[in-house]
Amino acid sequence: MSRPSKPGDPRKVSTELFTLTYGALVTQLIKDYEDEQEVNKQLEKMGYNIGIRLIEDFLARSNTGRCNDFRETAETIAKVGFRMFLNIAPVVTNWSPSGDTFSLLLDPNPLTEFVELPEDKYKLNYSNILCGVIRGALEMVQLEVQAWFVSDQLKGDSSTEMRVKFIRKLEDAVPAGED
Amino acid sequence: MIFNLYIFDRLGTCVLYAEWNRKKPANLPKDEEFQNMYGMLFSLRSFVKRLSPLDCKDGFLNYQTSKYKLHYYETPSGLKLVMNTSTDVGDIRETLRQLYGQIYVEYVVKNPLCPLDKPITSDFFKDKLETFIKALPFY
Amino acid sequence: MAVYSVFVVSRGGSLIYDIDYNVPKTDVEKTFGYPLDIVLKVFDEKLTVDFGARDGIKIGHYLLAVNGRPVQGTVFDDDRTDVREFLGQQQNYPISLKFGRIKLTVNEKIMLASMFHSLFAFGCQLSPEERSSGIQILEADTFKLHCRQTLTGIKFIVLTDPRLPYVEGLLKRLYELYSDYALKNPYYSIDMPIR
Amino acid sequence: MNDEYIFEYLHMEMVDQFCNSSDSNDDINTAIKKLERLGFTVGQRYIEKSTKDIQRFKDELETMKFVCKEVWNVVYKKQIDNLRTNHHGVYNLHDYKFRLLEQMSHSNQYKEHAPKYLAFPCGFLRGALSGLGFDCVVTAEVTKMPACKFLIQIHHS
Repeated sequence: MSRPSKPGDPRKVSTELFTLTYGALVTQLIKDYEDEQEVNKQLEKMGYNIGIRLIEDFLARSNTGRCNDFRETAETIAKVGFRMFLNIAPVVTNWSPSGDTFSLLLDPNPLTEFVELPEDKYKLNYSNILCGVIRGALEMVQLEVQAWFVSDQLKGDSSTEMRVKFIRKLEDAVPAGED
Repeated sequence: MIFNLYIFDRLGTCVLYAEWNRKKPANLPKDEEFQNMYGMLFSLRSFVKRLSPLDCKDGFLNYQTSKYKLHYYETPSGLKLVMNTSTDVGDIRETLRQLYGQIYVEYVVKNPLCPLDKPITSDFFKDKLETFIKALPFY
Repeated sequence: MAVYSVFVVSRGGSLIYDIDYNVPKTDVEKTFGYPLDIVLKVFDEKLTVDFGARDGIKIGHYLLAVNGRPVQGTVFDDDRTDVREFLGQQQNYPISLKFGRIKLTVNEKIMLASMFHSLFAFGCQLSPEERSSGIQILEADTFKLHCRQTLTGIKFIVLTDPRLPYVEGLLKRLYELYSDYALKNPYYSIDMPIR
Repeated sequence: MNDEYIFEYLHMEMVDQFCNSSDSNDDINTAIKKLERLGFTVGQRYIEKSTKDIQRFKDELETMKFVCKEVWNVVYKKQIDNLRTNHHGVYNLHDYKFRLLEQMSHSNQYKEHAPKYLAFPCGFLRGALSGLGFDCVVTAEVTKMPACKFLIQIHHS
């Protein structure tokens, strides 16, 4: 689905800058923490912090109201959110029968455009920051979710698939002294 | 005429308070006033939701007394903007939305030195807010 | 341009009179397969939609009926058996569920009246201007509330379509009616429900 | 959707990760060095990708102009406002409204935080120039936010 772009396309170049920076960051974290699980955790945490800001930007720019249901949420993330910030529109698929879990197929995945994963790094979820972004962003719209990668083309899988599972709806804080 | 503005985050912290033509001095310490205001908003929303004969989308919008009008706008992320004006001011939800998009998002969300869950300390934000408010036709 | 309801609240915040007029319908009925992709939770001792909103069924809607059998709280109205248990069994599917908002019960109205009574006071207390009244008009996207408090502290509240302007005339007329019928009635004692 | 901000969000979080992360024992100077090195790597790679169609620059000054216009424009969505040189390998790039500081302050508030947000850009600039064949040292100075001066000293061998 990647759109052909001329070499000077500012959007494309700007995504490239993001991709390169992200790559350098992952490399640095691997150096710092030496443990891939820990790197995954750090990336997720960083993504969460980005997500809670990104969502405000998204809401202000897209002028969307609250989603009516989880399916609409999924479509909005894929078609509007990813498009706005990464210029891709992942496919929403693999809904669980109870409708509380779905998958996003990231093809192409702009984060991994120039990346080859070393063979000894099979535990690393290279794009894990995206899981954190989704969790942080949805938490701000009162949806607690879990997000994780189930497959990754970097590891030789045929697709890069993120699962997103609804956990619960969060309520506004009750004022002090009331119940 | 605009009297004052409160912004609450979704955890009920008053991250911003500003006033312009408020004549009545606060009879309570500020933090107590914020707490009361948040408490009232919470009850108002719950009141409206229960009383509404149809499903609400935005729910509570504003109320008016003999002396002022309280306007309310809540983003899907739970940020709550409350502006008190004189009673002759009409529907200003679009203005509050702009305040959110053009001032809060630009100068708080995009400023890494502004934590989202603490009172806003950025002078730059406050300057921008002041300019925005004073340029409003009903200021 | 409809009037939905009228309430009269006493000085102490208790509901002394109420009547409903044109309350709009919100019911939605839909057939579901197993497993049910709508999550219900108990709220106010009733089953409400917590997750899985779609096709007009919204979060917060109450489960009103299952296969046409009315639901009362968390049990069936006819034989008082548990609704959740019924929904958990695969052999009962496909199943037809009716959701919607429910009319306020008397207890809920009493509670809301006392809630408004305190909101009214807050509106006065949190005023940025001196000598403010309490809430006179409250607008939501689905309705408008008009309130007039008499000098003696009784509140007349009218709920209308949101497009209606302030119904000052109606509020005034209500007060007149109240003075005429209730206060001139020697058997009526102030602050007690009006029959 | 004209003004996408994704790189900026990543950058602010990177600064936070290295400078404020409680589970990292780095002091602030180590963190700044780390960000600078990260910027260097990115700058080097970035310039390699973006100049593959360009022949050669005539001289040092022309290279510098390319950086001030083209590179700055892609990374920071604007050009350098003022370029000065002593013609002996010292360049002063003045950005009156540096994008990574622009939303923070237009006074001296938060000025003490500026170095954290300038480390990556300094490294990036050094990396880009190194990719173009110039070995140099880059430092940054803030007089009043959000204006910022990047000082480049090229080592001529």
